Amino acid sequence: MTLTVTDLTITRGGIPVLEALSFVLEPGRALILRGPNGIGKTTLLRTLAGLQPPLVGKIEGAEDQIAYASHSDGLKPTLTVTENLIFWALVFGTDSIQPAIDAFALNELTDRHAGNLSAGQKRRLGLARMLVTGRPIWMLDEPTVSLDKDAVQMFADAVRAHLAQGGSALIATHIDLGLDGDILDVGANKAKPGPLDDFDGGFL
Amino acid sequence: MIALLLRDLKLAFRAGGGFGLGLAFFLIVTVMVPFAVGPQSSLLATIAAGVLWLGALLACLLSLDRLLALDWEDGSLDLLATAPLPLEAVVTVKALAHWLTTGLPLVLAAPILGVLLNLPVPGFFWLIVSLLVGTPALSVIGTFGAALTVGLKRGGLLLSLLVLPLYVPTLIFGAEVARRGAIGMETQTPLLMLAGITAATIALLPFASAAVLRINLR
Amino acid sequence: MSIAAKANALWEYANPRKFLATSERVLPFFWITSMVCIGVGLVWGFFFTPDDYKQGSTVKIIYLHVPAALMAINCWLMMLVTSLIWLVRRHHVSALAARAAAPIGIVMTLIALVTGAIWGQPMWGTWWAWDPRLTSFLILFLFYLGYVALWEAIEDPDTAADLTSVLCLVGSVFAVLSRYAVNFWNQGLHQGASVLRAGAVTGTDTEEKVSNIFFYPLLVCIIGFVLLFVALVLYRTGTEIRARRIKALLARERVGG
Amino acid sequence: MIPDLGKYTDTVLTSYAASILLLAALIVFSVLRGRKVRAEMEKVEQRMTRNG
Repeated sequence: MTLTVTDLTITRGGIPVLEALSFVLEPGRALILRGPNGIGKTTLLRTLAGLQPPLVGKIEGAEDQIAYASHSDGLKPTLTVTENLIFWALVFGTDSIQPAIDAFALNELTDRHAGNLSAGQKRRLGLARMLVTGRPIWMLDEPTVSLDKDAVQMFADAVRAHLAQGGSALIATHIDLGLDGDILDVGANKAKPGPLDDFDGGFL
Repeated sequence: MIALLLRDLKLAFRAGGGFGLGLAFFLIVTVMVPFAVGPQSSLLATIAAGVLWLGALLACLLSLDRLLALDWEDGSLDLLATAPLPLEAVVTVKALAHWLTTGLPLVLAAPILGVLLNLPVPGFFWLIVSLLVGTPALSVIGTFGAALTVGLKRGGLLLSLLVLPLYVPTLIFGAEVARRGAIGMETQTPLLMLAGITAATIALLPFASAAVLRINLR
Repeated sequence: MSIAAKANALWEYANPRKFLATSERVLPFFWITSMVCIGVGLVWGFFFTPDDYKQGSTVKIIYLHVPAALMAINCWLMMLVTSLIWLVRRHHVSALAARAAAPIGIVMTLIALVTGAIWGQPMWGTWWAWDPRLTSFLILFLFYLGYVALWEAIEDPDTAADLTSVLCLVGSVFAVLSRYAVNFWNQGLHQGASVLRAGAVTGTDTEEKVSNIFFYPLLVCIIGFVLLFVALVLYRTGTEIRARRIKALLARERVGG
Repeated sequence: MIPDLGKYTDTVLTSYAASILLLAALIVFSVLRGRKVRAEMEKVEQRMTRNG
């Protein structure tokens, strides 16, 4: 599935943050999202994931293709690692969780309650969820937060395997994952404010 | 959908899930009533049906703010919204889970508490019937309220303020069935109205809840 | 001008700047005429109408009670319409008008309830009876409170507009349901006690029975209340628009525009 | 000046007083808030046009 974004303007709290954003994400490719804090990377990912509508522009090829991982992992502390993964597998209609457990070295932890995991382990579980969804386009928002060096390597390998299978990934991150992906710096797309006395529906 | 239902039930029964809190609240409220109005059995018999309905309603209300807030806080709602499941189904399942863990136990406990309040014998049957028919509406309406206030920090109190007026018709007809049943009057009309309200809310309100939830997730 | 063009011209007022300019121009007219109408109606009713043969001088309360009650309901209807316009056409002014109207509705409901209670005291021997009409107004009052509270609670203005609009729609359905439920409920409580029904004392029954002596000043008062409502809504919507602009400007300042 | 209201004088006068008071309060509060918001908007607008 190719994700095509044309002339996108996105808003946060009703105010445009990024504008005139266009890019294409083809199968097998990774796109690394760069830009200073607060520029709107999270907003962009949420818009692409369909959680909020764009102000202007078109997003094609995203419908029901995206696995989205936000800052929070959506884990239930009173469920075990396996139960958490099985739940998301059932919701997304896939059957096997074993590859995900293997990829993120969760074998030792399967019967632990998610509430008893360390921050890094939780994050690994949250990322393992991406594999379970079976969706081709991964969208990850700062996926390496609280991961140690080995875990980052694990994650990079998982992404590489996903790309090799014809998937694609859009990753907002500041560290170098060693992926041969294109880099998209959204700093240049910062929305320019309109004139102050143009007092219209946006109240600006 | 079944996976979500099972997960919610499992979460409710696990430690810290809050199952039984509503039931305990129902018990406490009912026990407090005679202290407030006096122990005369004739008076208690008159108000028993209404008190039990009100107690069930408040117990339902109590557990509403956890209904979606927990999934909101840990990000599950974001993920569910991007899942293949339509949000309408998600909120319906959430309401169903709420009813199974809160409404149904209340229905089963109500007759026992009816004894404490000296509910007349013919009233027991009608109390159970009215609660059985009425409490699903309470859960569905409550889900709408929970969806409205899900992102708010002080959502709990606001939730009550928003939901209680919406509960008025259900409370009126539900308590009316139980009260009429207790004194041996015909109950068909209010029961039909109650069933109508429940059916209509179950059919229509999930769309409003899902719409509201989508807005809150933006 | 064709109808379609006219409709388009109407939507132009959805532009905040245009709305502000126009409302500023017409507001003095509404303020003055509403004051004149209410003044004339109340003076006419208070000084120049006879007492009712049954209720004595308390009938004079009708000149406040009925217009307030009418506006309490019409205000909610207006909010329903503007909420729908916001949801369908996304005109911000429409959503803000609904927000501006809600407190007016609260005050109107409060006036209807207070005058009703004060009136009820000598007529029914009690301040408050759980009469269907009074109860419905009490429920309406609660709906208004919830609506305003939701507006106040939500930070993001567009989200607040969306959520309150949906609440207004759902609330309207439940308000109507409550009205029927309450009617049913009170009959169930005390059968045949309909002497106490407010309709027998106020409302349409009186107007038909008790001739035009009371009706014309009442009509003037109603017109006055409608004009006052329009004036208040226009004025308060202007305030909401400016408050919204302040918010947008400050947000932009934070982003560093 | 005030017409003879009979035994209901208090009732009628309280209703009128309460209603007019409520209406007046609504109008006064609306106007006060309106003025405040208008002044604040002008202040913010001026500050922002000065700063760019």
